[in-house]
Amino acid sequence: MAHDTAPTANTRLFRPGYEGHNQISARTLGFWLYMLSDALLFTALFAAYAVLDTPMNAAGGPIASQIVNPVEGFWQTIAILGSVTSYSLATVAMKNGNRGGTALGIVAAIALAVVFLAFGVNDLTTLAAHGDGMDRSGYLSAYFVLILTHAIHMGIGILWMLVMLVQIPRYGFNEMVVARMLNLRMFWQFQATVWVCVYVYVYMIGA
Amino acid sequence: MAGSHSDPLAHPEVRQGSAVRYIAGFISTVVLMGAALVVTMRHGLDYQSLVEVVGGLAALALLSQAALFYGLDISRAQIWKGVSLILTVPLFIITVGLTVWMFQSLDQRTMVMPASNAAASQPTLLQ
Amino acid sequence: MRLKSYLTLLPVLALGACSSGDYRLFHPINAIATQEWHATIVDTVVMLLIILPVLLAIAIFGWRYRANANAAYDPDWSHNTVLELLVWGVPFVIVAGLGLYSVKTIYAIEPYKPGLLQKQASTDPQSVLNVDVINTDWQWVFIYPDQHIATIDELEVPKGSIVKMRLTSTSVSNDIYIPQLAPMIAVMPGMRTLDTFDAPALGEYTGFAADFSGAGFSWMQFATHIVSQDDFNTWVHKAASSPNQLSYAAFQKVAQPHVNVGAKVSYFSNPDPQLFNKVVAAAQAGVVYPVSSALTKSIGSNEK
Amino acid sequence: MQLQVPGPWSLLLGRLTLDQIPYTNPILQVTFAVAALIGLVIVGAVLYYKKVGYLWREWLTTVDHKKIGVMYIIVGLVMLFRGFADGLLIRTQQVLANGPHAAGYIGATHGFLPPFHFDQVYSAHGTIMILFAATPILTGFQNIVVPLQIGARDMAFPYMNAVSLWLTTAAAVLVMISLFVGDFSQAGWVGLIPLTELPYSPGVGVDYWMWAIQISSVGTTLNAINMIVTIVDMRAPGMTWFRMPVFSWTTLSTNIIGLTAFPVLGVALALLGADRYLGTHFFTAGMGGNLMLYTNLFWIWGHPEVYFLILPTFGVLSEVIPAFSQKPLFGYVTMVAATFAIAGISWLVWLHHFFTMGAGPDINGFFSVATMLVGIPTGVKVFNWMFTLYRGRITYTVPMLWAMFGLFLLLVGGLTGMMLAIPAINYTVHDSVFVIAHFHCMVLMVVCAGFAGVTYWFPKLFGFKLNECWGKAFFWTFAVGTVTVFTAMFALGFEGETRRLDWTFNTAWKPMLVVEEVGMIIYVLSLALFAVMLVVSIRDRNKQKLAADPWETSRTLEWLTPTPIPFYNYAVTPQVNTRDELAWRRKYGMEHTKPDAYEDIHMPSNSGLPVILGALAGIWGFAMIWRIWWLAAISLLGVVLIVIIRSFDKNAGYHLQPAEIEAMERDLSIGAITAEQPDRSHHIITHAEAH
Repeated sequence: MAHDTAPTANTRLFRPGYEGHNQISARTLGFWLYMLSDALLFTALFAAYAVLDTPMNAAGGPIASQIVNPVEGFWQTIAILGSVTSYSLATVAMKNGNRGGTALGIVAAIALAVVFLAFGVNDLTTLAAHGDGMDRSGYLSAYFVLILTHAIHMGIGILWMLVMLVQIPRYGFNEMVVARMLNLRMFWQFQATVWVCVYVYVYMIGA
Repeated sequence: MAGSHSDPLAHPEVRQGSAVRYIAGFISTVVLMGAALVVTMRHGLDYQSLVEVVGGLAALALLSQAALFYGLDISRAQIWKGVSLILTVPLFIITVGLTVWMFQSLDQRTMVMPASNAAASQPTLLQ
Repeated sequence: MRLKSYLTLLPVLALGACSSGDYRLFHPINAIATQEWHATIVDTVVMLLIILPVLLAIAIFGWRYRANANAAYDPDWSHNTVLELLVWGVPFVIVAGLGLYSVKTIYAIEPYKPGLLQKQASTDPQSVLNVDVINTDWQWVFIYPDQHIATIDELEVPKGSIVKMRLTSTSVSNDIYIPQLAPMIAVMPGMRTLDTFDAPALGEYTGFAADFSGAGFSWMQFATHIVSQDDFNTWVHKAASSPNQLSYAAFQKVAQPHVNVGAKVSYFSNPDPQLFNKVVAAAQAGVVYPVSSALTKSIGSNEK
Repeated sequence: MQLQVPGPWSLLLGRLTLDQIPYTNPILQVTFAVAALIGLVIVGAVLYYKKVGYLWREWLTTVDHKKIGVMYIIVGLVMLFRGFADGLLIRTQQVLANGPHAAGYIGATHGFLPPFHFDQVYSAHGTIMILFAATPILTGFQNIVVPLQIGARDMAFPYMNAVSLWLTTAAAVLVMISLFVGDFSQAGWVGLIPLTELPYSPGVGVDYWMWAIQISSVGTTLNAINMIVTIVDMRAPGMTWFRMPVFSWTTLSTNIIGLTAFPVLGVALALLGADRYLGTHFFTAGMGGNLMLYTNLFWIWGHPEVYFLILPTFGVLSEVIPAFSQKPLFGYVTMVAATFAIAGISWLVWLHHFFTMGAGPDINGFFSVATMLVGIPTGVKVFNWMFTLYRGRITYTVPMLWAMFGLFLLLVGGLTGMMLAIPAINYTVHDSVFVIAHFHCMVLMVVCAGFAGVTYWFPKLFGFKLNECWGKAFFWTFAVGTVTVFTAMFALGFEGETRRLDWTFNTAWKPMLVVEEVGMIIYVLSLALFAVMLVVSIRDRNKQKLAADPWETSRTLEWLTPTPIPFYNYAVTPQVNTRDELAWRRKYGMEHTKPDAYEDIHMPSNSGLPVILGALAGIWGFAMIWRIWWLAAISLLGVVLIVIIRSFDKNAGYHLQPAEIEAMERDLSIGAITAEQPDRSHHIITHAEAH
């Protein structure tokens, strides 16, 4: 025992009334860790995309520069960042205990997210309609799955927001609702972070 | 285990939310991405420089999000998020970096075929 | 305890000694395999320099300080800066040494361009024998592009040559391996790998598939003969007179999933000179050789 | 976009037809009969003793980390037994099917297993042992020990802990179902690509393998989050980072690996799934796929996974060796540093699993040296354990014997691992049984540390020790079996035998194959002794009255709780004053000091939702495997609904009153409560819920 010291009169063996950890902090830390895990998931997808983004892996099908449109991607960037900012502002309203403002921010976030998804879905269906679906080549497989994985995350976020729109009027800002609002804020901001990586790596460097 | 019975809205992570910061996060990311878009659409750079410039702008955008959106700092409420992020970032780099390095070499050695240079396609020992 | 473990080892070791000739890795034939075997010895000896004293110390401490031995007891001793630096330092030195050695040997035996064989290859380029190897489900097809012959499950090379194999597969991945001669290397569809070895001594060696590839995997052996140049010429002549010719169409029949029970050898004359490249290109274009459902059934056996 | 799969498909049952049930296979008939018999006995016993309610209330719906841990270990032991049976089949097939003229039995041309059946057996063996035996057992230990060791009442997220358990269990059940409905993967536990693609594995075997791993890895990821938050957030007052026991440190590092590595496995398998279900071309040889990409992604997870298994067992050794040497662990700080060094380096070495891919000497050189670096911190650990023995007072209890043998296996595994790290040697033994022998030394080191942990912590949980005499008999037969099998296997590696052979063509291998088989028979004997040990120990359970610290030499906080541990762990949260807190309290005669007064404790309520969630995940997996789309849709919807329903659940647990705690502590101290009478604690719960 490197730090062995004899007990004194002041040595305590028990700590009655110890509050332990804070629920909200534990939940946000746990959710943050989940997001790091999710980030590794996207890392693996990016690694796969990097390997499959060669003319050879296009197998005669289109390559990145033929299918991506950085300008359209910029509108998507504005939409998703707008959505993230609206949601974040909703949590500022929550800080002030303003239920109506919170709900308004969430609704705006959902609307902008739908705009973002509409662009993406339109892109993918157009490609598929031209016979360049995800089963066309290794490159297109990587492209579709990367975009779709992000879109599925967005869909889950929208579902989560709808649940919050029910829970806020029902329970008010209790501990659980606040913890969920904070976690959703991280989740939603994370989608913008991933999108920045997708936009730069797929839409710009690929262009 | 009793947990905090205090007002959940008093939690530091609720308090740290700030409209100014979020709007600044929005503007900074849009401006940086806009700059990257302009660089890309001008097509004035070779591939290597494009990767460097656009990648640099993206790194700035990610940093601004870390500070302005996630509000990461070294306060007690945020310290473990920051620590875990710093521990994880090398894994992103290792995973993508080593994979790309490995497959560049592998493609050269196994995929790039001498098929195009006709029948005399036997590799020489000193190739 | 450790003593008892070793006692149980004795019969095993005795058994091993009886049949030591079967320890193929202990009897390398050519320069490549010898280098690999030397690396094994060097690594083992260096590692034992540290592992044996540790084992011994554990045994001594374990015996000396057993509870009822009344040996010195130091209930608080748990830290010693010098020792702790040493326990990092000693493994570091060993790893550094072995790491350097490892990198050096990689270049010596690198299957694409072994440093050990570069001298012979540049002074005597005539001694290089090219062989294209195609792995099918579940046979090995060897094409001798310069001799215009092909074989199934038999690799024959003249003594003194350097054998340069190009490898690919029609269907799934595999590894090729000739224990005393050629290092393992992956064989992959749509890709081309290389494996190089020298053939300094006459003899017959077994080569086989090393990575699982489906129901017929256990039957994927091929005989490897190192013969004199005269015998090799005779053998080439024999194969060249085979009535079977290996066009791409004929090859597609050969490549159908088939368990070659007993590794029966076949010869072909006039293989398509572009056969290897055509196989790679076909795999890249998505050609597959699906396995019949009869070969993926648990019930009953079907390989005969 | 659904891909055409061979064979019939119907809207109602997907690919499932009566032919898919291998009822004509005699081996499976026997297996099914035995499994059905065991199942009937268990169900019958539960019904006969009217334990259905007890089972549901006390176990299936529990959120108590100790019970969850015990259930993890039970799942792991059941799967360990199944995996061992597979291992026995593999060895027996190889010894019977040796040489060109080896006879065939039960319809096989050689040995007694037709190739496709053998291929499933070895694939199942690997998958089960690594993901469904070793992982749950170690997760179980972490669940039981870590909250106790850091002085917490439970995990940070008790409900999510139960979800993790039931997801893992659902996945294990899927693997077991594959025995009797359809077949399992033939393509190895690593999923050899492109063998796992539809043209070469048209059946449902790969799908079973893939979905089972996916579901269990979600459970593992959730558990990793839970563990990390528990350790970061819930340490008792005074437990600074450098007072934390080494097992908790290794749990932290191993779960950091779990958290970050498993998503990569998830992606590898999901992309394979996209190939098989949606017709993409990620890993196909043609159409622009890259099959080595799968191998790459798989091993990015696969190598950290090795340390995910090994690190917690290093933690067990670091608890057991000091406890039975009656000394603190030598070099605590360097031990922690070495743990994190191993975890960090584990991300840099994955290519050594495919040195023979042909990636080039520079890349092979980088990964070779990186792999060797792992040897440095591992060496440090061995030295530290060695110096812990020095000037100790060593008692050779059963846990100590297991720990010492584990140390021996670690040294053998380290020696051979260093060989495999050198490509020049790797080229000769890669994919040979030498590799198998090497990683079995490592995995058996995990198993030995596992048995050390079981015997060490068993009395803490259940209030009685496992029988020492039978425990030693079990240990010695197991150790002798291990040495016999794997010495012979190393020898076979040098003879050039490659792995996964259903027909061992070289007659020269016969002597060693026979030695291996003898070793397997010794293993069977050791398992029988294990069963005897359990039966005898349970029979004699009331003969001993155990104090809080039954070994009397343990050093860490978990031994401060009464034996058996009450469901609330600590009546009053302890204050930690030093590293090895219990040893310190013992030294100054304070280990029996009780708190002056009790106060109410907030406890989470049990919930039936996790087990339903697990069942739905299992059904979803089954539906996806058989392509029963309607069932998959319904069960997925069910999972989403349960998550949402749970978020509306306002049940915030209940409070235990000081008087009840005092009564319970008193009963525990006089031995009135034993592990088999948890009904009393349940009585207190229901009583308390009225408040």
